[in-house]
Amino acid sequence: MASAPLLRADGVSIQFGGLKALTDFHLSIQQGDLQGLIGPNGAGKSTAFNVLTGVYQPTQGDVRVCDTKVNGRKPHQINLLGVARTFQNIRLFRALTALDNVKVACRAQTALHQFDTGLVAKLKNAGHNYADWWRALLLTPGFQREERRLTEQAEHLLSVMGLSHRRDEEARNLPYGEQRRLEIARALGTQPRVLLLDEPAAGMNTREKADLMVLIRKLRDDFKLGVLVIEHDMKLVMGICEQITVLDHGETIARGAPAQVRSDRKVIEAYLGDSYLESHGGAA
Amino acid sequence: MSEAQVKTLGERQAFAPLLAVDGIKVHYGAIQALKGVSLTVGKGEMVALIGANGAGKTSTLRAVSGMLKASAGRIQFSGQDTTSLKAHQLVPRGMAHAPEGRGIFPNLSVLENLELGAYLRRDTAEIRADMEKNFALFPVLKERRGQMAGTLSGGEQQMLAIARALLSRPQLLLLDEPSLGLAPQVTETIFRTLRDVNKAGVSVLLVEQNAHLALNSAHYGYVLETGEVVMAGPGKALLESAEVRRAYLGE
Amino acid sequence: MQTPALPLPESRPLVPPALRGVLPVLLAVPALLLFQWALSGSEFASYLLSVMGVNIILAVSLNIVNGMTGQFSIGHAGFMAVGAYIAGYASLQLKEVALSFLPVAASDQVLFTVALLLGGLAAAACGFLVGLPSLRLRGDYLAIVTLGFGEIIRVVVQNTDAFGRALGLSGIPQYASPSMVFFWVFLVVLAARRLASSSHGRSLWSIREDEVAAEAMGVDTTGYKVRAFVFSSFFAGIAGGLFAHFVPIINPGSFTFVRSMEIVVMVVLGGLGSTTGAIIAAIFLTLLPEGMRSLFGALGTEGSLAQRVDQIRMPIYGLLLVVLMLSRPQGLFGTREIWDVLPKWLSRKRGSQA
Amino acid sequence: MAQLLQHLINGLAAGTIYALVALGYTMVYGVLKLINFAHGDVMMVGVYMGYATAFAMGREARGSLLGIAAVFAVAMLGCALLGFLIERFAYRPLREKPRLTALITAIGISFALSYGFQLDIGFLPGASPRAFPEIIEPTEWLIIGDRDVVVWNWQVISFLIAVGLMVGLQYLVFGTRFGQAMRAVSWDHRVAALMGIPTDRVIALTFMLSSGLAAGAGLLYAIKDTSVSPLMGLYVGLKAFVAAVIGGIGHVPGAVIGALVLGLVEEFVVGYAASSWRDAVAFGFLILVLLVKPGGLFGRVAAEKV
Amino acid sequence: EKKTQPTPSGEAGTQAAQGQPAGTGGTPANTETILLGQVGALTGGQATFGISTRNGIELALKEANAAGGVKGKKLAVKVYDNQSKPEEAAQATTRLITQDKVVLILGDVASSNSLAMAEKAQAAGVPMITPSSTNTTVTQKGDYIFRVCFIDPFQGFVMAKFARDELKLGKVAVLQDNKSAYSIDLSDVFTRKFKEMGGTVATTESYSQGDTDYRAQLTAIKKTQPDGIYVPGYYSEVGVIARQAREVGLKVPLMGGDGWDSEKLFELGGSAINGSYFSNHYSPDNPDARVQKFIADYKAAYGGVPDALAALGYDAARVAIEALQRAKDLSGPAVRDAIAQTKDFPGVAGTVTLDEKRNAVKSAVVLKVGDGKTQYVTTISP
Ligand SMILES: Nc1ncnc2c1ncn2[C@@H]1O[C@H](COP(=O)(O)OP(=O)(O)OP(=O)(O)O)[C@@H](O)[C@H]1O
Ligand SMILES: Nc1ncnc2c1ncn2[C@@H]1O[C@H](COP(=O)(O)OP(=O)(O)OP(=O)(O)O)[C@@H](O)[C@H]1O
Ligand SMILES: [Mg+2]
Ligand SMILES: [Mg+2]
Repeated sequence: MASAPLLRADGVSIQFGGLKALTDFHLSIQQGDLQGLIGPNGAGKSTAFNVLTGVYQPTQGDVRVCDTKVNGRKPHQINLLGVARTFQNIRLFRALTALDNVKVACRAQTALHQFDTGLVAKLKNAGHNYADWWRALLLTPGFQREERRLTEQAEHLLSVMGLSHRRDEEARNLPYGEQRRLEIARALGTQPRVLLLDEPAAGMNTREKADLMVLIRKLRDDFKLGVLVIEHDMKLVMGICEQITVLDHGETIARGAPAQVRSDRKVIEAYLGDSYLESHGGAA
Repeated sequence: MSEAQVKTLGERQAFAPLLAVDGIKVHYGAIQALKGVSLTVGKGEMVALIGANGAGKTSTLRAVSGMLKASAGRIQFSGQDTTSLKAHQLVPRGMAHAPEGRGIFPNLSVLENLELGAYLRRDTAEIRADMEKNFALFPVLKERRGQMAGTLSGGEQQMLAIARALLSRPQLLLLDEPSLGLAPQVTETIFRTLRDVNKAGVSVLLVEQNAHLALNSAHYGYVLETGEVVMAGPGKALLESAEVRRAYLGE
Repeated sequence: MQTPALPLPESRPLVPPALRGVLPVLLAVPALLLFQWALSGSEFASYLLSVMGVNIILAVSLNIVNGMTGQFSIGHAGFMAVGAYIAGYASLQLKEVALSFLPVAASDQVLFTVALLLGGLAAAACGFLVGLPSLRLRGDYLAIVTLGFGEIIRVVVQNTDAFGRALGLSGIPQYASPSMVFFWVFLVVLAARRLASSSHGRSLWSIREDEVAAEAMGVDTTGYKVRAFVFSSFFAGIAGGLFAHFVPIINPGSFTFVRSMEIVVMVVLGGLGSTTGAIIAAIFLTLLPEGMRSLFGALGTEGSLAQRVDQIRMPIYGLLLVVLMLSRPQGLFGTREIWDVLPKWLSRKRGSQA
Repeated sequence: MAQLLQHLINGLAAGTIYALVALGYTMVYGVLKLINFAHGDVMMVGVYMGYATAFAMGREARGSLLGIAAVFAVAMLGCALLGFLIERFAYRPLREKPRLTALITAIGISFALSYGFQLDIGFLPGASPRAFPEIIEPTEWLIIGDRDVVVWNWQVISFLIAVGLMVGLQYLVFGTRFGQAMRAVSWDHRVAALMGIPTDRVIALTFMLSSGLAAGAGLLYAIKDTSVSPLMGLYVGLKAFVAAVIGGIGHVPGAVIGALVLGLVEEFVVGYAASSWRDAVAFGFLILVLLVKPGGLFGRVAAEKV
Repeated sequence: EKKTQPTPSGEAGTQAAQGQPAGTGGTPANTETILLGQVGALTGGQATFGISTRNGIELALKEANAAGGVKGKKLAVKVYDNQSKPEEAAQATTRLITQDKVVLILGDVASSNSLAMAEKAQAAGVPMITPSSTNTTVTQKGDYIFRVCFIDPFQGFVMAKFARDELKLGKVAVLQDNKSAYSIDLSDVFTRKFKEMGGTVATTESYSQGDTDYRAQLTAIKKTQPDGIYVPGYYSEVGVIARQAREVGLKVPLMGGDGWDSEKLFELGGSAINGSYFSNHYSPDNPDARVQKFIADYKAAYGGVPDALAALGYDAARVAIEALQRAKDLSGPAVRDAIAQTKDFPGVAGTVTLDEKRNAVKSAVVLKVGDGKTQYVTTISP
């Protein structure tokens, strides 16, 4: 099944003022991939995520989702094509319950997958959207069914992430680690084919990190995802990723299997530091 | 509500007292975050505070630095009762707090952020020297001097927050998860810096998820669980205790 | 800590799904007729109730934009004006028309409804226009645009001969009975509640909570914001139309920026996002000035202070707003609804009594 | 030509007053992100304070420098105190609460002041407008032709004061420690406190400054247009607020330039188009500016890093 | 059956409030006093007019009560504020009628508000007299609605005639208050009549009530070099307009209507207003003893010379009181009939005779402003 990759970046560059945050970035994610994106602080990892998800527009290069060019698309449109993400600084809907957080995301899938820019298509889409509100207001049986389905789906995701007991708790009242997991549950709600995780283990202690590693793998398998993880915890990255891309100052300085990357001189210099080699060099 | 039994391991190295927190309680509305936390930090001592998410580490720091009002208990800092003082009154007494979430001013430049760290100081020349020292510590910051702090990468922001706290020349530095989101190399740099700073006489109260790193560097450590101190002891001793290893190091 | 209620297994619903949509309306109509009958003969109560009803519609509809979507509109009186003038003008034009196949009263009500809907749609169209800038504008800047829009509407009306310029439109047939007003109150509340508990409502909430995250989760934030504006201004237009049909004369002075602020006050006082809160705040703030009138009425009519009591109402009203806000900064119910909050209050009360 | 010049001068004079009021809005918005709807009404109260002082002084107040100084001093200090009280009791308790709640108390204060001053009980002035005493004797500063173009002394004075204040404020905000503190507080007052900045004091001072400024602006306004009324704050306040937004709210020179632009736009609409559409054009212009520059002419929409 | 509320037709059935124990509601109208109602702008942009009117009414009632009241009962008035908004006016009127059970209502200055009140009063069959709403449509609302002042078209005509015939002006400019129906009406009629009489109107500019800067309009007017400027606004703005007119170098006379009449005009206008003319209901110069007594009493009670609105309030209240005295009982129809028969009533603001359209047929005076007072110039009759 050598079809087009789910998500692909082709020579993507972006600049902020004079600062080249990302230069000639290439990436390709297939179903079942579990890739890592690492690099020093400010290397452009989160920026890469933002370009891939449409938050920023690349100054050069293309982003494709299943061969559809998505440059110029809004984030929600790219999301509908199957790319979901979490944020480096948790961005939950803080006053909504855990369940509602996930339901918001589930909902998006029932909207029209319309991307034609033609006027007719736009009008049709708008018409559909307004009509959809009517269904909600009139509480049509179809709508009720759909809502029930959403609830079930969201509850299922909560239980997958081990959050069922927090169902009706407001997101802001969850402990940090659970907030991180809720964010992932929410991203899964959009039924993605690619999942981008921005430092999912930040702020977790060693034990929680270990649990998270297991979880990420399981998600990839159960939901048949391609996963891209940004993480500074080398144990996690090296432990689960099959391929790792290393960024420094916006440039890709290395790519390959963990063992390969770990021993790459440039990576050690720019990122890992010699002491890493000393303390972790031996341990696989 | 009875004070929890604190399990104490090992002997504490002797330091002159600097900060003494005695049975403080903190509430957020109906939620009680701290149920009577007591701890001390000596002059020149580095103390680590570890605990699971939501244990109340951040709340403890906030209460100490005057960001939050403790509903009960007493806090003493360099011999004075500071329980009811506000945050800005504690800074001139020598406390600096790099808060959780970094608390940088996103729309001020990096340099302006740093200058604010030295807000209460008048010794321009000294400030400049300290600034240079900081820049040597964190070269990125020098590069990005003019950039809006809000557009820095996460790690850069963390460095900025620490540098800024140092610029007030504190006696006691409160740090909330300084390694959060930092590249391994930078984390090491920061901890090295912290040890240097500490050697130079600044006391440090450190909150960390990375228990290994924290306890390794700290003279003494406390373990917090659901708003209560459950264990205390010298850093190395805690690191070796089975409970800590199981609960926080995942072994 | 409350143990979160587990979802009950889907037992056979009390009401078949097909009926759930319309059932409330079926129940409401006889209730309103009863209400109408009970009111007959008390002019003042009818008038006050109508004013109150209009305020409720305004507050509940504004709450959709300001409370649920987290945008900040302070030009609601502008939409109301559009509805009032368009509906009023339409009614004046249709005054002589009668639908021959209907009895006169019924024909009047049908034409009235047509006029109302015209007003509502015109306001909705304006809402669409005002909502569009939300594509680019955030927070306070969007607020200023809505304010500017409201003021522009006022100036347009003031310079249009067909709308009676400064004198206003009078002679609009007084079709809006309290029961009619409350029928619309009922509709807007039902709509707001159903919206809030639907996935669309959740999408609006998500925009209020975090726009970037909402967008990343596939919520078309611009589209939703525009739709919220359209929806909310439609009902503001309806409120205006109703207003025009029981107030003997409408003139531009009734739709100023101060009016818009009064509606914002109701929404914030009720608790941003809380429909029941908005309702209660609207009721309270409508009754407050009349209540003060009654209170001061006890002073009699003698003496110069008694003569001036009506002037003192407004400064007191202002101070009361301050006091209320200080004592309940989250608004009456925060973002919740009365049924979320009341049981807790009651149980706490009972607890403290015991 | 002469006409054009005269309109230009009128427009600038009107804009100058908007500018002074707008500066107050902008400062408070700058530190608290609060649209202080009571600002115009505080200005009105200041004008009445000046009015009362001028009356108490009788003839003394007219034209003499001492008199003018006394009127301004009383009004500005009085208003600073009023501003302090309002901040202390109506805004500070809500500092940690949602932003809109303070807006509501602002509206409440605005109602209380503007309606309160309409009462004719006790010392309160009553609803009808009063003539403001001519504490600055109006004299022609410049006359061109057969009075084709006239520039008055107070126009020049106000303009200079406005520009001076703008420069001063700009210096205050960007050149002083207090300004540094103000800016820090404006981004995050909790963290500002961690820098040792006494946030409550900074905010209170900002309020006092802004209210004192409002009183000064109001007096110039009253001198220019020779009347005082309880509702004057509502109209001027609204326009000044618009001006501040056009310039980019929170931005000091922006407020002044926005105000001058607004003054000119209004003047030219009335002078060359239809006077009855003035307000519509002013607001239309505002909307246009915002659509092109969403943060106003000089404001920046804060960048949010994701 | 009898209802406690007046029936909407107002024709039959409504016996007097007198003697009729009012339902269950516990009505404040006891048998000791006769309660009148007034609705006026006591706050908001037009407050100053509502308050003048209130003072005039209060004075009339005091006098009547001192003279023994009506039918052996004291008179009292309940005053409600309408915040210068019609919906508030309607609400207050309804309250007066149904809660306070007043026998008669005195209306507002602003015509929009009086119209709103008229609608309610007419429907309830409670007579209403508006002291000073000059818009023609007000009394067209029905047979319960009266007024004691002349109407806008007449006033516009008076000034046009005066400007043409007496001042011999050829070209004038108009500056109107766009927020006020009254001002627009006067401006329209003046423009029409002035043109009919052979003059030209160079330009019509407008402002909004509450403005204080009129230099732009005045500069635009100056360009047209008019012989005079018609400013049919309220004194609260006109005084300032006069000053600024002089400031921009316009020296021609200003003209206006009864909205000018207030002592405050002299204060607000200073010397700039001298030499201007306005049409009015009465002249304080009028040597008539009744007028002078009114002025003296008013000064004693409220300080200051009463303005036209106070005079009209006073007249309206006296017309009402006189009608109540004549009325066979206090029911709506009886009082209405009594008011309708008012003839040659000697008011301070001219003699009031109500025509079949329930308008007062009165002549207007033209006053000239000079040095802190007005001078009588001429009287113009319809
Ligand atoms: N909106 C923006 N405006 C200006 N500069 C930006 C913006 N967003 C990011 N940058 C800059 O781009 C660079 C890359 O930032 P990015 O957030 O991608 O780093 P990162 O690799 O995610 O780092 P970290 O691991 O610390 O999160 C940084 O130097 C940052 O300052
Ligand atoms: N602003 C707040 N409002 C309400 N509850 C809060 C607030 N801040 C913290 N809490 C609650 O107080 C408790 C202690 O929180 P705190 O932030 O001190 O924990 P922590 O140990 O720092 O955890 P973390 O590792 O996640 O930072 C938690 O249950 C948390 O949910
Ligand atoms: Mg990042
Ligand atoms: Mg914490």
